[in-house]
Amino acid sequence: MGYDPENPMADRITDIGPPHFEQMFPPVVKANYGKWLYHDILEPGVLMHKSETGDECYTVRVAAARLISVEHIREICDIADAHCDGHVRWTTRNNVEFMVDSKDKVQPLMDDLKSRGNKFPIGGTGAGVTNIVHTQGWMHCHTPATDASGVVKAVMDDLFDYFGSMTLPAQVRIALACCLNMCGAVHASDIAILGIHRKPPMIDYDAISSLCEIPLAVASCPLGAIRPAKAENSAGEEIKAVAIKQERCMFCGNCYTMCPALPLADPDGDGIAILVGGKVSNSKSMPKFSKLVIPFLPNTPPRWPETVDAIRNILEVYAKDARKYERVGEWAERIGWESFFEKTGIPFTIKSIDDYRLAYDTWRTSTQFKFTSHIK
Amino acid sequence: MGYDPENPMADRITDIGPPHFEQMFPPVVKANYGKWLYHDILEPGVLMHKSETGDECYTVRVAAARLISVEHIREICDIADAHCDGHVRWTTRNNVEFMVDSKDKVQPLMDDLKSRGNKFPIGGTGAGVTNIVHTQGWMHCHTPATDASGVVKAVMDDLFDYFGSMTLPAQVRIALACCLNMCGAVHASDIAILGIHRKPPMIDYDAISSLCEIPLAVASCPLGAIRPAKAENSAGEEIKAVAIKQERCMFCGNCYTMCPALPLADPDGDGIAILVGGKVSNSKSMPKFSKLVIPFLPNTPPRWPETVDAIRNILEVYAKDARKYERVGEWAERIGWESFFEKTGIPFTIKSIDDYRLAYDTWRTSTQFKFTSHIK
Amino acid sequence: MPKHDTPMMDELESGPWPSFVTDLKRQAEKSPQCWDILGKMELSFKDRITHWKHGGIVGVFGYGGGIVGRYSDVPEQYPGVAHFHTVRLNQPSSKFYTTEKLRQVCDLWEKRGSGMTNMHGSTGDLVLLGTTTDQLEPLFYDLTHDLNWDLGGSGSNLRTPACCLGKARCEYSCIDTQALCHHLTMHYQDEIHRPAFPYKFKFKFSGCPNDCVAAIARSDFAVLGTWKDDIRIDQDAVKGYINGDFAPNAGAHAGRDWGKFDIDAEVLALCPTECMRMKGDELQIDNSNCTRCMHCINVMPRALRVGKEQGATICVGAKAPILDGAQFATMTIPFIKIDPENDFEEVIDVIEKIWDWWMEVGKNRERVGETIMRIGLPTFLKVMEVDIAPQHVKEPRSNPYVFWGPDEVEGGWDRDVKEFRKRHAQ
Amino acid sequence: MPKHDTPMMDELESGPWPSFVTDLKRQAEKSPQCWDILGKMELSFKDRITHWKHGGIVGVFGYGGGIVGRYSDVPEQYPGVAHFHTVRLNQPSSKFYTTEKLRQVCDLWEKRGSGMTNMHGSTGDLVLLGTTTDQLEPLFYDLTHDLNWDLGGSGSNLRTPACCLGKARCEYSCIDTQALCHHLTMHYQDEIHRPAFPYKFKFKFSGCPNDCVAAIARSDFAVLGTWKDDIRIDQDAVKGYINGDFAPNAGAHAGRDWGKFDIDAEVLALCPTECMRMKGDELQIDNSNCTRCMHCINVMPRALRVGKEQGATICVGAKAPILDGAQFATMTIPFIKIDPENDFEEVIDVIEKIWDWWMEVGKNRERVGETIMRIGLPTFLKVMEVDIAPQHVKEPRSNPYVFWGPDEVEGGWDRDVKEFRKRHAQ
Ligand code: SRM
Ligand code: SRM
Ligand code: SRM
Ligand code: SRM
Ligand code: SF4
Ligand code: SF4
Ligand code: SF4
Ligand code: SF4
Ligand code: SF4
Ligand code: SF4
Ligand code: SF4
Ligand code: SF4
Repeated sequence: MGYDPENPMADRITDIGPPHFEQMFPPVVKANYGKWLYHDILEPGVLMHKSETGDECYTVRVAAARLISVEHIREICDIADAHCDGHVRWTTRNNVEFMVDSKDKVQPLMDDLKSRGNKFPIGGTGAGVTNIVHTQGWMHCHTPATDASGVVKAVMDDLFDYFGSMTLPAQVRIALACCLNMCGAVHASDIAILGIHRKPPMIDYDAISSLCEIPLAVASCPLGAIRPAKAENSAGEEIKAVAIKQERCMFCGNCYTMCPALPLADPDGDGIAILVGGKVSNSKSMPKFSKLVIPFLPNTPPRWPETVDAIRNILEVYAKDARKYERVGEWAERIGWESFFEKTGIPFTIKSIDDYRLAYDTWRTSTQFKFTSHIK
Repeated sequence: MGYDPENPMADRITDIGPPHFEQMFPPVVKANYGKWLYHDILEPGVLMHKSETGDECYTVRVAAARLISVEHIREICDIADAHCDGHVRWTTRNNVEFMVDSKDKVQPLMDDLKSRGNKFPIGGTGAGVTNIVHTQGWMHCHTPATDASGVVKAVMDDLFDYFGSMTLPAQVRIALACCLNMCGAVHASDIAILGIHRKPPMIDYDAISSLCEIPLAVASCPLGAIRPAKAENSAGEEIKAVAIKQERCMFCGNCYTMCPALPLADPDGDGIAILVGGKVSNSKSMPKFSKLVIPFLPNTPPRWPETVDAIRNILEVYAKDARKYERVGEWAERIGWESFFEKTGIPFTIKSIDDYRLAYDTWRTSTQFKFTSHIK
Repeated sequence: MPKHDTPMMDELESGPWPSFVTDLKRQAEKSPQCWDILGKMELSFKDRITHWKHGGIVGVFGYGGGIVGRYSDVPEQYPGVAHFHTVRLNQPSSKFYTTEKLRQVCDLWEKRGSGMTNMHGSTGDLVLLGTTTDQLEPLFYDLTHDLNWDLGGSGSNLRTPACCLGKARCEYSCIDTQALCHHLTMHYQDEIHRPAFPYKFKFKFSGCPNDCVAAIARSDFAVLGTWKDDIRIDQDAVKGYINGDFAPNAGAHAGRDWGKFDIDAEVLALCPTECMRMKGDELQIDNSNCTRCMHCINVMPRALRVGKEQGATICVGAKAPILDGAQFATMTIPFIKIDPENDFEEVIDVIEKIWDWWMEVGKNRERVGETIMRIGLPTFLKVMEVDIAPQHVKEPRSNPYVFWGPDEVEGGWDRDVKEFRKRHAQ
Repeated sequence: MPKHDTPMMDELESGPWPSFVTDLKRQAEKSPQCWDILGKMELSFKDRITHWKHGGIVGVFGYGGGIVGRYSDVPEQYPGVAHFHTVRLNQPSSKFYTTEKLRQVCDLWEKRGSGMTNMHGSTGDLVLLGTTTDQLEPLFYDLTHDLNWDLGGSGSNLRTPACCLGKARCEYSCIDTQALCHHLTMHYQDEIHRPAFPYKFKFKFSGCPNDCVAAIARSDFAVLGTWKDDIRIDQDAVKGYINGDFAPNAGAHAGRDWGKFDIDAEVLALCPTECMRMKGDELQIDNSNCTRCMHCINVMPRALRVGKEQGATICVGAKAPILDGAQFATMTIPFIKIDPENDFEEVIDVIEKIWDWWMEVGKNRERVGETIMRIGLPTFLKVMEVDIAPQHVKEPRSNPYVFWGPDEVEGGWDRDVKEFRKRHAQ
């Protein structure tokens, strides 16, 4: 009978949580849960996990746009039904994994996937570039300084060969966040694409009284750039509003999050910053934050060529210069950041010098540095 | 004629600065200024510098208490006159250097020095413990939390063998500062002895009005523990004074520096903290700050046994465990601070966890750590 | 709804990477509002700016989260997406699916929404992208009744927990990531659905220090599997790697000729603690100095295995930079047993200690990591009742500004300044 | 003045280290107030507390520094030290002395003060320890007239500059430390003697990155010698070290058997930039990657010499922890020629840029390092008019909070919200 608007509380069900994961496991996974011994990457995108029972689980990993239709999901289901007796999974980076329990099932599965045009490129394993963790951008969010899906498509079209191969010194994890909220958690990525604003918020006097609590708006600014102030709306009425010390603003957007009457977004003001050298894993070195190396690139839809080129350049210099197993950040620290800028040819700007909290720790308090071309 | 109180401005001379350094140079130094090729440490305390002219300068370095009498200086002059044609120097760490221009003059000089009891111990070079940089303590300062000369004498009596030998993995620089002002600049020493207070300031209501500017006293507190407050003095008069939130105080003493009516010093409250692992030179690793490893040791004149033992213990564990050329801080970082505490047996206390500014950078944001006995 | 002229969108159909545009067009055949999605995206590409209004509080009755409201600022031009709310379905732990369940979701979403999804959101939810307010209650009804599936979190509450695939398909996993993740998700349904916190709070669970779900970077409460005893060594397999029988790092570097495997350069020299050595052709590990960084195991999975005495390290307080700068989670519990038998009691105990404190002292919109920054790690560790250890810090403090209590100091703090002056003339 | 009973002081006469107590007793024969010094020290040892009053503003006419006032809080008990002011004599650069000069100082101080000194104070002065107010002017007269010697600094002024011995007796020195130190001391007599700064300001000069005068840790303005070209290598001497003809590190480790010298382990492996290698028995250095840390030169002084193109790196803002925590000096000028010929013009230019800015924006009792912390390194570097380089930081910022000016952004900052709303309905 379904939902009855007349009587919305009728046999309402709540707090039942997600379906139990075990129902979702393929048989080979259920049977060998916790028994895995080792794995091999047979070729890019193809993993074999060996169990102490002797069983083997073959995984074929394929790329997916994170923004996908139910039609596309149905096609994935068709493939899973045909080859993986009805099981499939998504990775923590938005790739899709098809698993089969014997080697001879791998080729047919791959042939099927390849037969479907560019929908299911195989790869994303090992020392390559896997899928980009990203966010909403113009597709769904209200605070973005750039788009997400479009930029990701442009970048991955360009880096496509690195997705299907394992030729880099180590895995390179790229992430995109469309504003400083960093839903993509780009603060710890080998290469991070970050949407940034560069114009202070406008004040919409006609909306502020109805939409914002002035004290919250004032408190929202980490730099105290916002203070309560009287103003006049279009109707000529004096209203309680705010005033903004523009030169104090660093465009974090937190005020807009708290108060819709303070929009910052702007076609020319907004764009992309590139950060590099972050990592999450505890392997070898401890986790590292990404560091800002390119303060601004313009928003140039549909293909953001400046951003695409900047990333390829960093990736290629890294690929040439870094040692086996060396993550981008480990490489930059070994050669020294001055050499990073030298080798990549990225101009070093004052914007890369920290002047926020904890800034002192990034200053160079030593005579140890290299005489790169930066020093005339 | 000299100074005439009747007429103080008579032929007054000012701003003539110090004597010119060149008048002070021994001939061999003047002749070979800027021409030195290399040096050798012939034995502890004895340096030979070779010049491209072929000249050699032999230096015999001897310890001195930094607090010395003019009688003692005269004796040094006698020695310098007898052996070094009237030249001598002090090092940046309060040792005295006698220089001669030929090898055969070295032995007579050393014999002379040795003939004068314990006044002129030879050493302080290379991979040993040299003189302690220190400050005034109870001998002359108004803010000390411990003494200087007495503690230094006690510690160096105990470490004496390390002054006259070169058996350590690297040079070990010990410094003492009698309060948090750190005139001894102990913030970058292999082993630092620091006088600390542990009782919040008292408020002398009878003195505060005459001695202090309340706003300066209030502003002096980095933790905002001091606020203006009315109070009553012994005479029963209401006066402008301050109130102190004692639990906010971390005993830096800055308020006392600014306002004499706020004394902190106390026989039981005051004592010594030990910091380790700092370095100044840019050799190998960049300069490092000393780290607080023992938060408190009592003031126990005349010989401060707890402090003496603590330092010897650290030094001996370091001597056994560190690699050649490894400074104390480089050693601790290589083995990990948890291992430093394990090996030295120094109990790790919550006091060593930073909760001041920039504290976050010292927290461990990784799963990388060793299972020492600290973890039950 | 009509098609719109979308040259820039169309451009994104070219290229080898799967195209969301092509996919949108495909879905549009069944869900015409997708034409408006495309049209409106084209407008944003043209204007280089978002065309969504700020916020929009919508939801289903009795829940404070799980749905993010969205309204278009050009509703007339693209009526199909005038309302475009997202629905966050709490994904099954580690994102395995049966096609049966997935198809149910597809049918439901084609009926009740735009037919577009995010597989998955950054927090881990299965995100249904775009529907209208009137569809929310019916959708929730069908979801709970027909799919018996529930919403995830949004707002100032516990966010949808997530985990790596762990023991399901990884030999490195030291904990039952899914079991832990699912159990806590069920245990805290109320906290997920009804905001009662100062700000959002996130759980993430990784089976080992490789941290494949980025817990230490992206969760307020990060549980990472680890072990306490020795790395298990199969010396024959070590020889196998040396002889080139097995590809190092499981073949992760096979795409390039890095030369013959060199165990000294590739393993021993890269061990951050230098705690490995070769005695002849036998590999020796000084486990007491190992920090379980995983590198050697990653490079030689056939030869090295994580230890047998398994458990987890708990780190607290990761977050994105707004507002004090990004934080990684800080190591708080060095080692804890993760025990499904007793319903993960120990873990729950830790969580509630954190929440009790944070809910009491945390300011509005202050993540727990920021609260710890503001109030201090020492205080937080005391609240957590953990044994203070050097492991909690990278290094001891370098400033001398230590707090002491009157009880810690002989004679306490009460002093009589007049007495003092008798001995010390002013 | 009578002797006092000083059991604890007496205890400090034992032991192998030179005893300041024995020395005090010796001086007491000529300067009886030394008995009171001993007596009063004994009292402090007994009471475990200082017996000096706070502060005391004394000085010589026309000078705002050079003398630190001290008064006893037990004047009756120890009248000899009721007043006990210190006089800071500006030491000759790098502390070489002729016995003639020293004897003059001795005579002067025996006449005008306690006969006790500090050789030297932490800043570098020759400190005369303890005299009475009435002696100050006569002492100053004799000092300037008979010794033609002047006072050093104290208070909120330029403190007495100090330097390492540099080229006088060290093969590593890349600059004329004494000449620079002396010249600036003379050039800035007024700044040394008459406080006009927000707070104290210190100069220190080291001839090379070994920094034997601790400039980078202890001075607001630290000049450290360095070079720009290549390390000079004497390959025969390299072989000499390898063959054991020369002791590594000039014999600094001779006291212990560290085994045969191993150039790989002791030099190459410890090079922080890994920029050295042996080609056969020839040592090669990739100087472009060298950071001039000095290690290899320190270990093999006969084989390696600093480069020929010499100059200095200037670092700014070191200080002790009061109040924001200790700071090392921050690298500001990567390379600057140090040229006695033109009276060090370039250096003076740098100093005055710093002072002009600091005196304008610095708060009362704010060291320049704290001012830079408060206002930001980028602003400071702009003020210094240096080319911004990655060398200024250890690493780029990790937070995204970048300032932009209206001039840097297309269209500037002036926008009309009403226009905006036309395109974006609220
Ligand atoms: C499937 C997935 C977990 C999941 O639950 O979905 C996964 C699976 C594996 N990871 Fe991972 N990792 C996955 C995300 C991650 C992440 C998270 C992220 O990138 O956002 C990380 C942290 C990244 C970082 O450090 O910034 C991650 C850091 C690692 C590492 C450490 C690499 C390093 O050197 O730092 C290893 C070890 C290795 O690669 O040898 C690893 C190893 C593995 C192994 C080999 C584990 C195993 O034995 O099966 C798995 C296959 C590796 C491969 O793909 O080549 N996995 N792995 C995730 C696949 C994402 C994708 O589609 O590409
Ligand atoms: C005489 C003096 C300079 C002066 O103008 O007075 C001096 C003289 C020399 N120093 Fe120094 N240093 C002197 C204080 C310092 C200081 C400052 C301090 O300790 O407060 C430092 C920085 C300490 C630190 O890093 O914390 C210092 C760090 C060095 C280093 C770096 C050592 C390291 O590995 O970090 C070297 C290189 C070496 O020792 O091979 C060095 C090397 C030298 C050489 C070998 C230079 C040379 O070729 O002559 C000189 C003899 C070394 C020796 O004594 O073994 N000197 N040296 C100072 C003697 C102090 C004393 O009486 O003990
Ligand atoms: C949908 C999602 C991005 C995506 O496309 O995947 C998302 C979308 C939004 N995030 Fe987020 N966040 C999402 C994962 C994250 C993550 C990543 C994670 O959870 O691992 C982070 C960084 C980690 C963290 O929590 O710090 C993240 C950090 C933020 C922040 C900054 C919070 C902070 O303390 O720094 C905000 C700002 C806020 O809360 O007001 C925010 C706010 C928002 C809002 C609600 C916008 C706002 O200003 O209120 C976005 C709604 C967009 C929309 O219209 O749908 N989002 N957000 C992710 C949730 C999907 C899911 O449930 O699976
Ligand atoms: C005499 C001397 C200690 C010694 O025994 O050698 C000294 C003694 C005092 N210092 Fe100092 N400082 C002395 C070198 C230092 C140094 C070391 C250096 O200059 O290399 C430092 C650390 C480096 C620095 O400047 O940061 C130092 C950092 C301080 C501070 C903290 C300043 C800061 O910004 O952190 C104070 C507190 C203040 O200025 O009020 C201070 C204050 C003082 C006062 C004036 C006490 C006070 O509260 O006003 C002391 C007077 C003691 C007395 O009665 O004689 N003294 N002071 C040193 C000067 C002798 C000389 O001229 O050669
Ligand atoms: S990163 Fe910013 S713009 Fe992008 S989804 Fe998150 S909150 Fe929205
Ligand atoms: S954008 Fe950020 S910095 Fe600028 S006013 Fe708003 S809150 Fe303040
Ligand atoms: S460290 Fe403190 S007590 Fe010691 S001399 Fe300096 S200011 Fe005085
Ligand atoms: S000692 Fe320091 S912290 Fe305590 S009240 Fe005085 S200024 Fe404040
Ligand atoms: S985190 Fe560890 S256990 Fe989990 S998938 Fe990654 S490697 Fe395997
Ligand atoms: S896990 Fe890491 S630390 Fe431990 S032995 Fe292996 S490489 Fe070394
Ligand atoms: S700093 Fe350099 S030049 Fe000066 S004495 Fe030390 S080693 Fe020699
Ligand atoms: S000076 Fe330092 S960095 Fe340069 S080559 Fe020598 S050891 Fe390496």
